[in-house]
Amino acid sequence: GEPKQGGILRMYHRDSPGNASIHEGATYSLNVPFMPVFNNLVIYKQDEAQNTMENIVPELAKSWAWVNDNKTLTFRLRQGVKWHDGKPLTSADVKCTFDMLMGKSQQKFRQNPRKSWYDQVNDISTNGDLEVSFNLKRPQPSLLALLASGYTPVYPCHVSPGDMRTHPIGTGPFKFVEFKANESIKLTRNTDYWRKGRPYLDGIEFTIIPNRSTAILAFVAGKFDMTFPTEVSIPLLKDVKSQAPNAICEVEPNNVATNIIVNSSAPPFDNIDIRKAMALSLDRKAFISIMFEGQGDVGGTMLPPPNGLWGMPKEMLETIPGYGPDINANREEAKKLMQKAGYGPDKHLAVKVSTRNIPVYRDPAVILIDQLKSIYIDGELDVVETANWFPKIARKDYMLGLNLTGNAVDDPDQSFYENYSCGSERNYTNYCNKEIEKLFDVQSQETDIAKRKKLVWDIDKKLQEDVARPIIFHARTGTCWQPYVKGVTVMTNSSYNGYRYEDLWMDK
Amino acid sequence: MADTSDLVLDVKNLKTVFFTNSGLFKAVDDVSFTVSRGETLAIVGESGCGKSVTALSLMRLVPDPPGRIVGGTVTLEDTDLLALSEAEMRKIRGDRISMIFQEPMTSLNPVMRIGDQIVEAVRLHRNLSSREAQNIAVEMLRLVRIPEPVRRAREYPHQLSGGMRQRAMIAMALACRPALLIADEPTTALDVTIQAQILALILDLQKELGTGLVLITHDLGVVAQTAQRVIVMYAGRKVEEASVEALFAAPKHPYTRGLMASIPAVPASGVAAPERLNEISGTVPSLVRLPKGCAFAPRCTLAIKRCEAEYPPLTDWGGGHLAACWRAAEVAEVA
Amino acid sequence: MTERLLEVTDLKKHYPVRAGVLRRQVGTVHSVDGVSFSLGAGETLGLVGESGCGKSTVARSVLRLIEPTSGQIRLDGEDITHLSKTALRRHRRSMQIVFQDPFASLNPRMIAGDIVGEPLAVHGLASGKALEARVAKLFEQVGLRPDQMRNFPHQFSGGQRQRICIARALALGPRLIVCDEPVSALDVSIQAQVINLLIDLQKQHGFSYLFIAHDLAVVAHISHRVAVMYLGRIVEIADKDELFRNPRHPYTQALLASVPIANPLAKKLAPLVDGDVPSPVNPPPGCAFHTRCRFAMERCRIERPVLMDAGDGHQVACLLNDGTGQSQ
Amino acid sequence: MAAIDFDVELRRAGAHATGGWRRVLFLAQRHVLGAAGLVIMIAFVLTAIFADFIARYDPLSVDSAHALLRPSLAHWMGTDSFGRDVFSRIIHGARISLAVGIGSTALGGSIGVIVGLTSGYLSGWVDLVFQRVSDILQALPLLVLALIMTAALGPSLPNVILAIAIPLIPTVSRVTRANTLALREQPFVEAAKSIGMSEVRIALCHVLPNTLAPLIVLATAQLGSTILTEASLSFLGLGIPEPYPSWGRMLSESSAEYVRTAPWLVIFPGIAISLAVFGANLFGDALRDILDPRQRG
Amino acid sequence: MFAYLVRRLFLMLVTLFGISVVIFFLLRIVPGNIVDILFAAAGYVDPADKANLEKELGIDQPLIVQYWHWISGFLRGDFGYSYVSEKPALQEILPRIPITARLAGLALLFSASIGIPLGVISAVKQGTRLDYALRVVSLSGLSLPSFWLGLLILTASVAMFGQIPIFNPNPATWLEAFATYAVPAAAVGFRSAALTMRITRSSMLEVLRQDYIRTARAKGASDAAVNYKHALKNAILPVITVIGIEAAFLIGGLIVTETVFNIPGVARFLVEAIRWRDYPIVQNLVMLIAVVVVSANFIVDMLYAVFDPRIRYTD
Ligand SMILES: Nc1ncnc2c1ncn2[C@@H]1O[C@H](COP(=O)(O)OP(=O)(O)OP(=O)(O)O)[C@@H](O)[C@H]1O
Ligand SMILES: Nc1ncnc2c1ncn2[C@@H]1O[C@H](COP(=O)(O)OP(=O)(O)OP(=O)(O)O)[C@@H](O)[C@H]1O
Ligand SMILES: [Mg+2]
Ligand SMILES: [Mg+2]
Repeated sequence: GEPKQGGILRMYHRDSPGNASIHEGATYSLNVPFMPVFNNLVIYKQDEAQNTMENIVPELAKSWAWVNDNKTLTFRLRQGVKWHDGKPLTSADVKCTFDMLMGKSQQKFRQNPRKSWYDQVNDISTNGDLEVSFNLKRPQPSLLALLASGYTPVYPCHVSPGDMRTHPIGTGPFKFVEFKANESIKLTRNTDYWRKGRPYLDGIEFTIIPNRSTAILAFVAGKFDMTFPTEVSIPLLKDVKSQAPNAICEVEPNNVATNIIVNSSAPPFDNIDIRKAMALSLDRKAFISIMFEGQGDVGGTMLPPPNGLWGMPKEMLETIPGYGPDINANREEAKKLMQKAGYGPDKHLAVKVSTRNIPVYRDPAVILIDQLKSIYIDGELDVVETANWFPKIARKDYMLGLNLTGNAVDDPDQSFYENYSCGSERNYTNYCNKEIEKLFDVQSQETDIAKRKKLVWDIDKKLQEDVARPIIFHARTGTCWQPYVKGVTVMTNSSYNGYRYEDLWMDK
Repeated sequence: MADTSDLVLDVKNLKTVFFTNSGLFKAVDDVSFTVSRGETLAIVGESGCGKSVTALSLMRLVPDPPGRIVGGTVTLEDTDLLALSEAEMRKIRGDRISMIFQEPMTSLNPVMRIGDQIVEAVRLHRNLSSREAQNIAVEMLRLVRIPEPVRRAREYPHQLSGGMRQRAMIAMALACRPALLIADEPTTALDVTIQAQILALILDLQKELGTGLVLITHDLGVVAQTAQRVIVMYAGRKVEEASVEALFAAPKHPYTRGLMASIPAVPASGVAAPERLNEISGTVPSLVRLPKGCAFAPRCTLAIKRCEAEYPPLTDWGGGHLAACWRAAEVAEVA
Repeated sequence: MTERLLEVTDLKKHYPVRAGVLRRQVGTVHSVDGVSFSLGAGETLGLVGESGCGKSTVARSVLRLIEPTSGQIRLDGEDITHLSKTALRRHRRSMQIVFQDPFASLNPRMIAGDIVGEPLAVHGLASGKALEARVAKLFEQVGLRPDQMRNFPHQFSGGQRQRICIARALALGPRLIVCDEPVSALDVSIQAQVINLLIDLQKQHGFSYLFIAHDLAVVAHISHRVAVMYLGRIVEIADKDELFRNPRHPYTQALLASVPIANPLAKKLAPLVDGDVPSPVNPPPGCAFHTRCRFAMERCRIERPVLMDAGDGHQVACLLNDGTGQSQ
Repeated sequence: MAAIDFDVELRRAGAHATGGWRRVLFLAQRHVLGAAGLVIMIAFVLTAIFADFIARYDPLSVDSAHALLRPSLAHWMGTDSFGRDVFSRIIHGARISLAVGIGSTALGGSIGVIVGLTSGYLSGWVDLVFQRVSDILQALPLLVLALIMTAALGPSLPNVILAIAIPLIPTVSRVTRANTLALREQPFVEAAKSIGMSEVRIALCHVLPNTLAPLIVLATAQLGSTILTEASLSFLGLGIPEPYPSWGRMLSESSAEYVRTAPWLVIFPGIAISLAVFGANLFGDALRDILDPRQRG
Repeated sequence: MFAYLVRRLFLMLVTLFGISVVIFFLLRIVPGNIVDILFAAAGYVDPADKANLEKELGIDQPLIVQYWHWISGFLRGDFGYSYVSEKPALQEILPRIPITARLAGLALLFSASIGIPLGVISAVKQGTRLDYALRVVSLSGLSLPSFWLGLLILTASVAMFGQIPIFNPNPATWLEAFATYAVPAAAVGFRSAALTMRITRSSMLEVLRQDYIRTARAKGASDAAVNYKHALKNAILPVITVIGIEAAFLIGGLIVTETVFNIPGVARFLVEAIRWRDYPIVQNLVMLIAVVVVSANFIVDMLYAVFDPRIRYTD
C-alpha cells in the first residue's frame, strides 16, 4: 500500500551505547539509534540491500565531482538545510567535521577511531557556504564509499564534541529527545526536515534491553515493532518464527569477520610453520555449522560474494592452505609442520587463546581450541574482561586471540589499511609487510573496478597465506520486524549504514 | 483416705508414652490416685521419674508429638477429662483445673503485662468486661500478697523478682477458683526463705478456697511439711502411696527408704544425722531401657531373683499404705 | 587447724551496671562487698546464702578466675591477689574448683580420660603411658572404672559426671578445692554418693574445701565451719554445731526456720521473713537485711554492722544485743 | 484413646536402633527429607569425584556433526550447539560446583573462624575493628561485592571462588564470635582456665571444637548458595568461564537462546542446579535439627 | 535513649566511612578503567588520547586526592558527573531510586505477608504433611536460581497470555502498572518469602517450646490465641532481624530481577556502571545502598526495642 504517516517505531536496543556521538564510537550500538539524527554528504541508498559505489546517492550534498586528476572531491551542498536547533547548515560545518576527524581542529574528539580513513586527505576547502572540497594526496576513489557510510555524518560546527556526546544535534529526519543510559533512547520526527514528506514515522523509541531472552520475548509478545538490527541469532530466529509466525525475519551477513589474531612477535607463533599448521587445522565449516547452523560464509579478509563485493571467488579461496575441502588432508599436513617444529603426539604445544568475555567471541574460541587439539596444540581459554582486552592486546600479552572485526564499509581501503597496514592502531598483530602495503596503495588508486578486484583478491590471498590474522568465517545474523512495519531494508554487506529510517512506515 | 463423695480428682491407670529419637518409653505407667476437696496430695520422686508428665496428662497438655496419653481415665468432678473434645477441655482448663509450673522465670509471657495475663485467664472463662477482669486481676495480685498490685499489674515479667513471678503465676492459676490446683515443683527454683513464703501462701489459699492440691516435688522436707498423702514415683510408676505420717514413719518400699536415709538433716532439726550418708548405689535408669522386672531392682540391696523377672504389683500393706515391692514386709527389718 | 591455708581479707567484687538506654554506668553490682574469712588445712568451710548473694563470685575470686575489685587473697601466706598469669599457673596446682553443673563443666567433645588428664598434660607433669596410668588411678579414686576413660561425658550419668569433675580437680594434687554447689544439680539419691566421696577424699588427702551450697542440710553435713552470706557480705560465721544450735543473726534464723524438715511431726513451716532479697545494685544502706528483718531498729537503717565475735569464734554482724545478734 | 501395640511402636520409634547402621537407618526414617538431602549430596559428591568414569564423552570435545541432538540412548541428555554431550558436561559440572562450593566455603569459613575466634577472645579494640569490618562487608550486598571482585580479578575459577568466599567471612565470623563469647562463659572453659591452661590453647582445644556444629550447618547451606551465586554471576556474565562446564553458565546461556528450540539444554542444567541446592538445603536443615540439642528427644 | 542513639549513629558513620574506603579502593584495584573501556568500544588505544582523557576525568590524580574529592562531594550532595553519560551522577541515580524502592518494598511486603503466615502454619502443624509440603516448597523456592525463575515467568506469560510483564515506564492501565511491579516483586519476593517462612517457622518452634506457651494453654486459651497472641508476638523478633538483613540480600536479587524484567532501577544500573567502571555512579550508588542497609538494620534494632519490653540496650 501507500506509505502512511504516523506512529512511533518501538525497538529494543541490545545495550547502552557509551555516548551519542557517532564519530566517537566504533560500534553499531551507536549507529543504529543515532544515524536517524544526522545526514551525510552522500549515503548508500537506504532501500538497496547491497552497498555499492553505484548505490551512493546525494544527501546533504546535492551533487559531487572528482576533479584535479581525481585528487579533489568537490560537493555542492543542498540549500536551506537547517540543524535541529534552527541554525543553517553551511560548508563550514562540513569542514569542521572533517577537520576534527583528521585531528586538525582546536576542538578534539575524546576518541577518534576512524581517523585513518582520512589519511589521504590533505585538507578540506570551502568555497562559499555551499561548496566544499576534499583535497587528496593521491587519488582514492573509495573515499566516496567511506563518506557514504553511516559512520560519516556531518556535525554542526557550533556544538561542542562534548555536547554531541550527550545531546546530538543533526540535520537528519529525527531529532534527538533524550537518552537515558541503560534505559531508553527517544527520537522524534524532525518536522523541519529538508526532504518533504519525510520521515513517515512520528518518532523512534529504543528500549535498552541487554538481556537477549527478555528482549526476544518482548518482541514476540508484541512490545516492539522491530528487533535490534542483526541481533537475532540463528537459534533465536527459529524461536521467533515458531512463536510469532507472522514476524518477518531476514538473515544476512553483517560483514563482521571472526578471526584469529596471532602474536607473531613471540614464540611459538613467530615460527611460520606453526602459524601455517594452525591455519591448516581450521575446519571452517564446523565453526559455521555450530555458530550459525550452517548459515555463514567462508572467506578471506573481504566479505565473500555474492553479498560481498570484493571477496575471492570460491575456486581461488580453496587454493589457500587451510581452505581446501579435505580437512583431514590439511590436518595431516599441519601435523607434519608441527613435527617439523618439534612437536608431536608426545610433546604437545601449550598455548593460551585469549578472547573477550562475550559469547560471540568465546564460543568460536572454544571451537578453535577443540580443533587445535587435532594438531598437538593444547589450547587454554583465557577470558578477558572488555576493559582489559585492548590494553592486553596492545601489550602483546597474548599468543592467540580470538577477535571480531566489523567492516563498516565493504571496501578494501577500509579493511586493509585499518587492519593490516604497518602502524595502524587497529592492526593488533603488528603485521607489517611493506610489499603488500605498496599493493594496498595500488589497489586504492585503481579506478577500474575489475582490475581493482583482481588486485584485492591477490592481496587477500597473500594475507591469508601469511597467517597474519586468519579469518575463520563471516557471520550472518537475523533481523525481525512485525509485518506492519514497511520499508525495512537489511543491508547485506554492512551492518553500519542502513539506519536513516526516513522511509520506514507502519501499516497500522 | 477421704470420703469418696468429696473426691475432686480420680485418676485411674494413667499411661503416657513418648516417642523420641532415642526410642519409645512410658513416662507414666499405670498410675492411679485420688484427691479430695481441700486435700494435698504430694507426688515425690527423682528427676525424670514422670511427675511433670503425670501433671501435664491431667491437664491434657502433654506435648503431642512426641508424647501421647494412651490409657486410663482422669475424672475431675464427674467429668472424664480424657474423653472430652479439645474444645470442651479448653473450657475446663484454667477454670476447674489449673496449674503452676516449675520455672517462674520462663512461665510468664515476656512480652505481655502481668495484669493482662491474668485478665486473659479470667476472661477466657468468665463473661466479664475488660475492666471487671482487670479489677479481678488486681484483686488476685493482692490476694497473693504482691505489694502495690495496681502498679505491678502494669509491669512486664522481667521487672518482677522470681518470688513475685511465682506469686503472679499462682494468682493466675487461682483466678477462676479451680477445683483442683496442680503445683509442679512451685518452689524448686526459689530460695528457702522465699520457698517457705510461697508454700505457706499456697496452703493458705488452698484452705481458703477448698481447692484440691496436687503438689509435685522432689524434696521430702516439703512433702513432710505440706501434704496429707504422698505418692512416690520411680521410673514412671507409682511405687508407694501412703499418708504422710505412715510414709515417714515406716516406708515400705526400699527406694523410699533409701531416699529418706540419703538426705542429710539439719543439725538443729532434732533428727539425728548419720556420720556417713546412706547411698543408693547406681543411677536412675533410663526410661527407654527399663529392666524387665522391678525398675529399682538393679540398685536395690534387697533385690532377689524374682525382682528381676517380675514387676511387683501395688499391694495394700494395711491402712491404705500401698507399695510395689515383693519384699515390702521385710524392708523395715532388713534395712 | 592452726595453719591458715587460705586467707581472704575484705574481698570486694563490683560489676558496673550499664543499665538503662544510656549504656552509661548507672550503678554498681556489689556482688561481693567486703568478705573476709580464713580456711585451715583439712578444714571445710561451708558458705550458704540465697541466690545472687555472691557465693560464686567469692569462689571465682579466690581462684582468680575473675579479678577481685579489692581485697587480698593469701594462699599459704603468699599474697596471690596480684600475681601475673604465669606466676599464677604455679599456684593453680594447689587450688581447684568443682562447679555446680557437671555436664556443662565437661567439654562434650572430649573423652573422660582426656578431660581428667588435661591438667597433668598442661602442666607437663605426665605424658603417654604415665599419664594414662595416673588418670586410671584418679578414676579409681573417685569410684569410676578405668575402662570408662574412653567414654564421652554424655555417656555418663549426672553423678558420674560430677565424679569426673572431681577427678580432674584432684589431678594436680591440690590442697584446696572450691566446690561451687557441687551437688545442687544432682538427684537426691546421687547427691549422697558425691557428698560421701568428698568426705572420704578429705579424710584420705587432707584437702580443705570451700563448700558452697544453698541447701543448709548439705552444708551442715559436710562442713566444719559455716558462713552465711547475705547480699555480698558474710553475716554470720561459726562452727557448724554452734551455728545451727545457736544462730544469732536474724537472717540465719529465718533461713533455718525456712528449711522444710523431712518429718511430718516436726514443727510446721513458719516463714520468718517477708519479701524478697533486695537487688545487689545499690543495696540498702545500713544493715542490708533490715528491709526484711523482724527486729529491725532505726539504727539498722543507718549503721552497717561489722562481724563481731560473740564468743567461741562465733562471729556475727548484727546490731542487736551489742552486736552479738539475737540469741535464741 | 487408641490402643498401642508396643512392639510395633517400639520398632517404629527405633528402640532397637542403638548402634551403627541401625541408628543411621533410624535417623533416616525420622528425617526423611534430610535423608533425601543426604542422598542427593552423596550422589553429587560421588558424581564429582568419579566424573571421569561416569561421563561417557569428553565434556569439552566439540563435534559439529552432532550438534543439538535430542536426548537419546547415545546422548542421554542430548547435545549442545557445540555437539558436546550434555550429560557428560553436567557430570563434570558437578566437579566445578563442588570445587566452588568447597573452595569458597573452606576459604571464607577458615578466615571467618580465625577472625571470629580472635575477635571473641580478644575483645577490646581488635574485636571492635573486626566487628566494624564485618559490618562493612555485610552492608555491601553479596552479589555486588562478588561482581566487583570478579570484575577486579577477572573471571576465572579461583577468582570466582575468592569472590564468593569473601562475603562469607562476616557471617562465619559473627557466628563464631557469638559462640566463642557464649562458650567462654561455660563452666568447662572456666575449668580449663582453673587448671592453668593458656588462653590460646583454650580457644583452640575447647572453644573451637564446640563451635563447629553450627558452622557445619552453615557450610552445608553455603554449598547450596555458592552454586546459586555462581549461577547469578554467570547470568551477569561474570561466572566461571569456558571451558569449565559450569552449570550456572550452561543454564544462563542456553536459557537465552534455546528455551524452546532445544529445551534439554535448559532443563538438565536447571535440574542439576536446583537439585544440588535443594539437596544441600534439605540436608543442612536436617543436620541443624539433629545437631540442635534442644530438639533432641 | 538519646545517648544510645548517638552511639549507634556514630557506629553507623564509622561503618559507612569504612564502606566508602573499601569501595573506593576496591574499584581502583580493578584493572582497566573507564578510559580503557571507552577505547575498547572504539577498538584502538592511542596513548596520547588516553592520557588526555584520564586527565579530563581526573583519574590521573593521586588516589587520596580523588577520594577526598569524591567523599567531600558526596557529603555535600554533589555526586560528580557520570563518566559515561557525562550527566550529573545525581541526576542519573535519583530517578531510578523510586523504581527500585517500590520494587523492594513490594518484595518485602510479599515476603512478609506470605512468609510469616506460612511459617506459623508450618510450625504449628510441625511434622504433618502440610508442614512437609510447605517446607519442600520453600526449599525449592530457595533452590531456583532467581534469573531462571524470572525467565520462566516471562516465558510462561508470553506463552499463555501473549503478554510480557516487563517494565513499562508509562503504564496505561492500573493493571499494567501493577504488573510492572508486582510480577518482578513476586519473583524476588518468592525467594525471601521462602527465607522468611523458614525463619518464622524455626522461631515459632523455638517459642512454642517455651514454658509460657504451656502456661497459656493451661489457662484454656484456644490454639489461635496461643499461636498468634502468645507465640507469634515473641517469635516475630528474629523474623524482623532477618527481614532487616534481607534488605542487603534483596539488592542482590534485584540486580538479577531488574535485568530479567528490564527494570531501569538502581540495581541493574549499578551492574552496568561496574562494567563501565563508571566510578562516580558506582561509588555513590554503593554508598547510598550501604546507607539504606545500615539504616535498615538500625531501624530493625529500634523496632526490636519497641516490640520487646526486655531490651535494655546493654550490648
Ligand atoms: N517433651 C518431651 N519429649 C520427650 N521426652 C519427654 C518430654 N517431656 C518429658 N519427657 C520425658 O519423660 C520422662 C518424665 O519426665 P518428667 O518431666 O515427668 O519428669 P519429672 O519427674 O517431672 O522430673 P523433674 O524433677 O526433673 O521435673 C523423662 O524421661 C523425660 O525425659
Ligand atoms: N559478670 C557479671 N556481671 C555483672 N553482674 C554479675 C556478674 N556475675 C555475677 N554478677 C552479679 O553478682 C551477684 C552475685 O552473683 P553470684 O553468681 O556470685 O551469686 P551466687 O550467690 O553464686 O548465686 P547462685 O546461688 O544463684 O549461684 C548477682 O547479683 C549477679 O547478678
Ligand atoms: Mg518436672
Ligand atoms: Mg552460684
